[in-house]
Amino acid sequence: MDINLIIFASLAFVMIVAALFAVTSSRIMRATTELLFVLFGTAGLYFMLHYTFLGAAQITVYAGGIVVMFIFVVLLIGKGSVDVTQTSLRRYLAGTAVALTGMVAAIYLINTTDFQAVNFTGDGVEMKELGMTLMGTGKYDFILPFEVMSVLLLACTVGAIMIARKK
Amino acid sequence: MNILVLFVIIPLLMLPALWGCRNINQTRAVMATGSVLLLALSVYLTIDFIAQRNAGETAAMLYTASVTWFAPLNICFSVGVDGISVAMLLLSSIIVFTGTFASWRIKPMTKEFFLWYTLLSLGVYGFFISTDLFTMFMFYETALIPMYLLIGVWGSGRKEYSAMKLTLMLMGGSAFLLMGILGIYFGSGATTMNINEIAAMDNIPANLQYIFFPMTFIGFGVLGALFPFHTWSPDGHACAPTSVSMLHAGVLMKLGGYGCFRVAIYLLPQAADELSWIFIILTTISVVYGALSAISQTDLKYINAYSSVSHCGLVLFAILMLNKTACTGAILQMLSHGLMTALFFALIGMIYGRTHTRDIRQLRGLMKIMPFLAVGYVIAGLANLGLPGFSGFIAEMTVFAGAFGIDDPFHRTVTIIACTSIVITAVYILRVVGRILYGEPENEEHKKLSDATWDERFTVICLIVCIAALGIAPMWVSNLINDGVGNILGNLLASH
Amino acid sequence: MNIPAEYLLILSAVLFFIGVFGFFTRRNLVSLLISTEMMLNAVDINFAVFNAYCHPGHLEGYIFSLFGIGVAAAETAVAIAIIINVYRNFHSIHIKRLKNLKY
Amino acid sequence: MEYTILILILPLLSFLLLGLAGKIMPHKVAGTIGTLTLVAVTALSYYAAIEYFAAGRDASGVFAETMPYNFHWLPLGDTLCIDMGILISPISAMMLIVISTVSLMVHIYSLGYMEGERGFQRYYAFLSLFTFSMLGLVVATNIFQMYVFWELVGVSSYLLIGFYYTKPAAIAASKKAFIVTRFADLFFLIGILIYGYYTGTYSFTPQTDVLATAGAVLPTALLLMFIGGAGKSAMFPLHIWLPDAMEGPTPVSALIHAATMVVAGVYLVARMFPLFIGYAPEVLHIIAYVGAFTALYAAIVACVQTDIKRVLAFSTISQIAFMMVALGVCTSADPHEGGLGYMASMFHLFTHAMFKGLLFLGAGSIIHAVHSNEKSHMGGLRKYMPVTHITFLIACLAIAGIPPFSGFFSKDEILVACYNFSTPMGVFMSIVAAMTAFYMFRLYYLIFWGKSHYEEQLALYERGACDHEPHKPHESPARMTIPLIILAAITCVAGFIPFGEFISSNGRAYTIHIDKGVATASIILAAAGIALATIMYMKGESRITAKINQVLRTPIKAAYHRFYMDEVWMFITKKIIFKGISAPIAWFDRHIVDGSLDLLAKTAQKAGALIRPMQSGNVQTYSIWFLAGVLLISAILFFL
Repeated sequence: MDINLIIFASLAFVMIVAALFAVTSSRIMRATTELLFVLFGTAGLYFMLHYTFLGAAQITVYAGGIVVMFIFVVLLIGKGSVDVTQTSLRRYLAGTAVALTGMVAAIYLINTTDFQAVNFTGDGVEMKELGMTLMGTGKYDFILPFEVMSVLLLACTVGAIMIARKK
Repeated sequence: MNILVLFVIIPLLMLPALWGCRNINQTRAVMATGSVLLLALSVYLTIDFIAQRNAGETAAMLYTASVTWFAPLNICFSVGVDGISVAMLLLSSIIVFTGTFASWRIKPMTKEFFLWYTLLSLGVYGFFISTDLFTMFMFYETALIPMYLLIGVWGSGRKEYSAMKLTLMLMGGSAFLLMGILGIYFGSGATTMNINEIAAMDNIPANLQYIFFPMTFIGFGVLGALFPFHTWSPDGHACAPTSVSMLHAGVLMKLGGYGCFRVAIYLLPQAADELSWIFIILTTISVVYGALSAISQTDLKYINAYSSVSHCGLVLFAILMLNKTACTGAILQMLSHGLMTALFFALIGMIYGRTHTRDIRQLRGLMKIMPFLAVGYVIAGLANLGLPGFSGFIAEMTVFAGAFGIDDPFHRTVTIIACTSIVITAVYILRVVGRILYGEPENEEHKKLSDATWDERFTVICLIVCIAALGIAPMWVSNLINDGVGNILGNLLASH
Repeated sequence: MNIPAEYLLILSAVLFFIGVFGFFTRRNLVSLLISTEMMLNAVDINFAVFNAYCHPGHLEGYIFSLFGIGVAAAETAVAIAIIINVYRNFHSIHIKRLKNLKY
Repeated sequence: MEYTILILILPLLSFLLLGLAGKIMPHKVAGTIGTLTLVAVTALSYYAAIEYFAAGRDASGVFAETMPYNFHWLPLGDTLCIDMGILISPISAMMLIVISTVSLMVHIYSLGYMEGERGFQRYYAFLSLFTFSMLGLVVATNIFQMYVFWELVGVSSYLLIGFYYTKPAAIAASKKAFIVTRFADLFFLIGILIYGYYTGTYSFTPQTDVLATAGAVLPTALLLMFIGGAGKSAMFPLHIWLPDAMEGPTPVSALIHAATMVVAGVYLVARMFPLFIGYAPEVLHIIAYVGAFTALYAAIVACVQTDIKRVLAFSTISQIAFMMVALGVCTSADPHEGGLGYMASMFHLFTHAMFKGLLFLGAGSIIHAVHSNEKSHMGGLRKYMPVTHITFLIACLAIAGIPPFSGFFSKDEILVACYNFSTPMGVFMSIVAAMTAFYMFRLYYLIFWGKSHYEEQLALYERGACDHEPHKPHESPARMTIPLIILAAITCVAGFIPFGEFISSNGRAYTIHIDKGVATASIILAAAGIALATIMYMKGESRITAKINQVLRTPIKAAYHRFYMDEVWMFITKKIIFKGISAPIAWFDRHIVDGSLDLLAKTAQKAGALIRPMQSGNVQTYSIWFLAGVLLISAILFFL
């Protein structure tokens, strides 16, 4: 048995279990923590794909930034108000049914579709190549989306401050 | 510059002027100036038109002009008038003019009231001068929308309900109308929206005509109070403020008849000829049914609204006879009904303004309390029941004589049935006159009321003079109309 | 590494639909946001997997994942700002309280 | 004869002046304006008539019709046109004289009768309007002009009947008069439309070649026109409005409802006489039978009425029916061979206008004196009102048909025409004539003879049984008695006018000769009627009268209620038309037609309410539906 498969299986197991807890846990703090496991698992997957920078970004931005924000807001709002009551049974069943059906359909499609995948080479992405692509102006280069991203982030920062600011 | 465009430009200029008014006197000044200008303009137009005709001008439409507006759909702003439109323009400006004075003291929000009022009149004028299907439709809609606000805001009684009902029913009619217009446009090969050009091509296939004639006719017919689409009329009129009732019954309902004639009959002659019998039956019902309903009403405005149903039914009835005399009569009836019903609504509004009731069971002996208004009411009533010397008589006689000119049992029968309405009309008019004007005043409160003020007298006298002028010297207006009617029916008669 | 691409894709699909399920059933704004993040994350995995397995020479999927992470951060920032604001106005972040948009 | 236009214009101007400026005018001025206008109109009418007849006959031996004016008023299609103009023919000249004379008398009389009444100016304005329209009617050049003025006459009658507009009875009567005549006019109008369509003209004399083809429908058209005429002339069963119309001021009754307007129907038939006789003789016979029945019916009812104006009203109906019968019994256009009735009818129209006008004015004078219409308030008035008494007696003798008063001559001609037609008709009409004599003298005795109501009341007052002194009857002022005297004078001499010289059915001169047999019989019958009335009523209501009343209680009661004709009409209008048709239609409109539209609106609203919860604003719900929809569409795409 391939070591990679074992790693993958354990990662997948952890992620799915953590995800399930994240969406069913009645305590918001726990749910946030479970989310953190999912995000770490994802970072692990990126590392397995040799996308080390992506994995690092995942850990710093997601696990480090976003989850902290979650915890921050949960703590800010207070435990009493963060009361995770479950929804009505009807909606619960409807949601489960639709989500399950969707999942089954998606898995079925994934299994029956030929992705024409080439063999996985395991070549990572060199940082230099990544930097050139992000900043390059040629074909298949991403300077414009990159700049747009930066503007978006700026706008979000300003917007978030505006919204959250006390009147 | 084309003189007809002024009919749209003057109201358009009045709108910002009204907007800028700071007090009621400025508003009144703007309205008075504008409506006098329009009246003068239409009088000038009438005289000039007759002069041109006498000088031997034989083109179907005079003062024609056209500006392309949206080329891909061949939409143009094209104007032009024939005798019928000239007569209708004259009618509209008289009603707008007198309506202004009838609502001289309207409250609250005088400025806003007159803004919508002017917009409404803009639509009406635009409709009558247009010769392009699309612009015509656009102006038609422009005239309908202000109605909702005018009734809903300044009305009385169940005004929201009535305004909503009126608007929805007329909009429903417009939906049919739009389909009809598009059908005509594409049926004729989609090369032009100009009515005269479509008529000249005369190439709409018969099967399309059969589909689109009923749509167009019902679309306009709803506004012309065609049975069974007339029920907006009693409620709408009852709740509308005086001058809106006047303008609505006096002019707006005429848009229906005019449109039926100018669009449905003119452009779809073959279907008109084949299918007219269905609508003749409906209009005959309108005529008799409206009059009979009026007998049982107790609200003055309802009586008059049902009377309008009856009289407007006669307009459509005459149009459907598809014969020159009857159609001339139809246009005369439009003029006559417009003036008479405006007078009626003006008087009812004035009486209501004083007594605060329109219930004929509560009014009595008004002749002693407000002699001027009462005499005006009697004159309006006599005109309405077709007394010679007033416009109603010439219109009805022309219609009946024309309708009788068709020699087959069906047309004969419906004509005779329609004729009976003149007796029924007499019944409900005299019933009201006898009940509310004559006798001794019973209500102590009413005895203190005053007679008409100067602006009210002015309104009433203007309308009475117009009605009498039309009734005593009908020749010129009859000739004026005849000229346009001949042209429109030309298509139809040629196909026989 | 010899894990078939389908395994990864199925994992991401499962994560995605768990997120969907959470989105349907949770009644709390923060929980909803958590579910949303989960879905976004699943999508990012897909981008990376397709890039790695189908177009190894290119970087589109990679960069999209990167951008996805950035967008998620921005979105979360705004969402949390809104949540705080809502809390301030309604003293609750329970969605049943937020009825002003209803009808 | 261009000046004839003034005959129409002057009263119209007077109407406009009095109508518009009447309010600011003193009574005297208004009365003077109205009366002076009428003096001018009368002078012009006489002048026109004299000039017309003096011009003599043309080559074919008839008085040529002249048309000083005729212009197009309203075109009805390419060939038809309503013309307005003035047509002078023998009968219209005669009518001009009748109308202007009676109208002038009424104008003068009203100066006294209406003195001090509220709305005096309005009264004169309406009188002028009526005079204008009636004159316009008789000089009409075509049937449509006649219809136009016919309607105007109707409306002026409406306005005058309802003159006392605060009196409920007057309001009801005016409404009734207008609506009943309007109903009849509907048939008139349809008749005109048929006539116009088939003959291609509205003139009285269509082209002969057109008539050859149109002849088949002419009887229908003429019958319908006659129904119109029957409405105005109060023929059974359209007579119901006339008795009620007596609610108007009495001079108005004299002018409109006795002398002029009510004979418009007769005039109409006379106008169309050449067509009647040529193309629809059977319609003429229908007219005769309707007329004969009406004459009898009205005479019976007149015998038992207690209101003196009602008696006169029914007597008018009966007399007009005589004229109709006279026209109806014509069988040829030649007065020597069955066309006599035409001349007789016109003659009777002429004389009747004078003596019936006189009777009404006399009645007005009496009412003016005793302030009541009821016979019980009269009696023994002859010594208080000598002038009224004598003139009234003259009129009674005239209407009863006693020579040498005018009624004798005209009625005699009618009876001769009836005997020429058929003996039963002659006998029937003779009996009606005898009844005329009876009821008129019954009326005469009840008013002027018998116990005086005033004296009885005075006696009561002197004994203290009555707390206010009764009003002493007095003779009317000269403004009222002078017209009486003038009309009485005309009544005395009018019979000797050689009427046939001017008017006859074919236009040629015809010399009236009294048929001795018929004349004797009718005088005897009239004398018998008078004698019966004398026995029964001369000394108040004698024992014989009481006995007769006792025996004939039921028929008298029925006759008093006019054989319940009004109730029948009331049933038709109130119960059937108003309650049975109009009210259900109004209900139907509100609840079914409008209700179905409201239902449509309600359905739309309900449907909206039904699907509104789906737009809950809840993103979770939306997303469930969204995903479910995506899955569904995918499934559809996949499985198809």
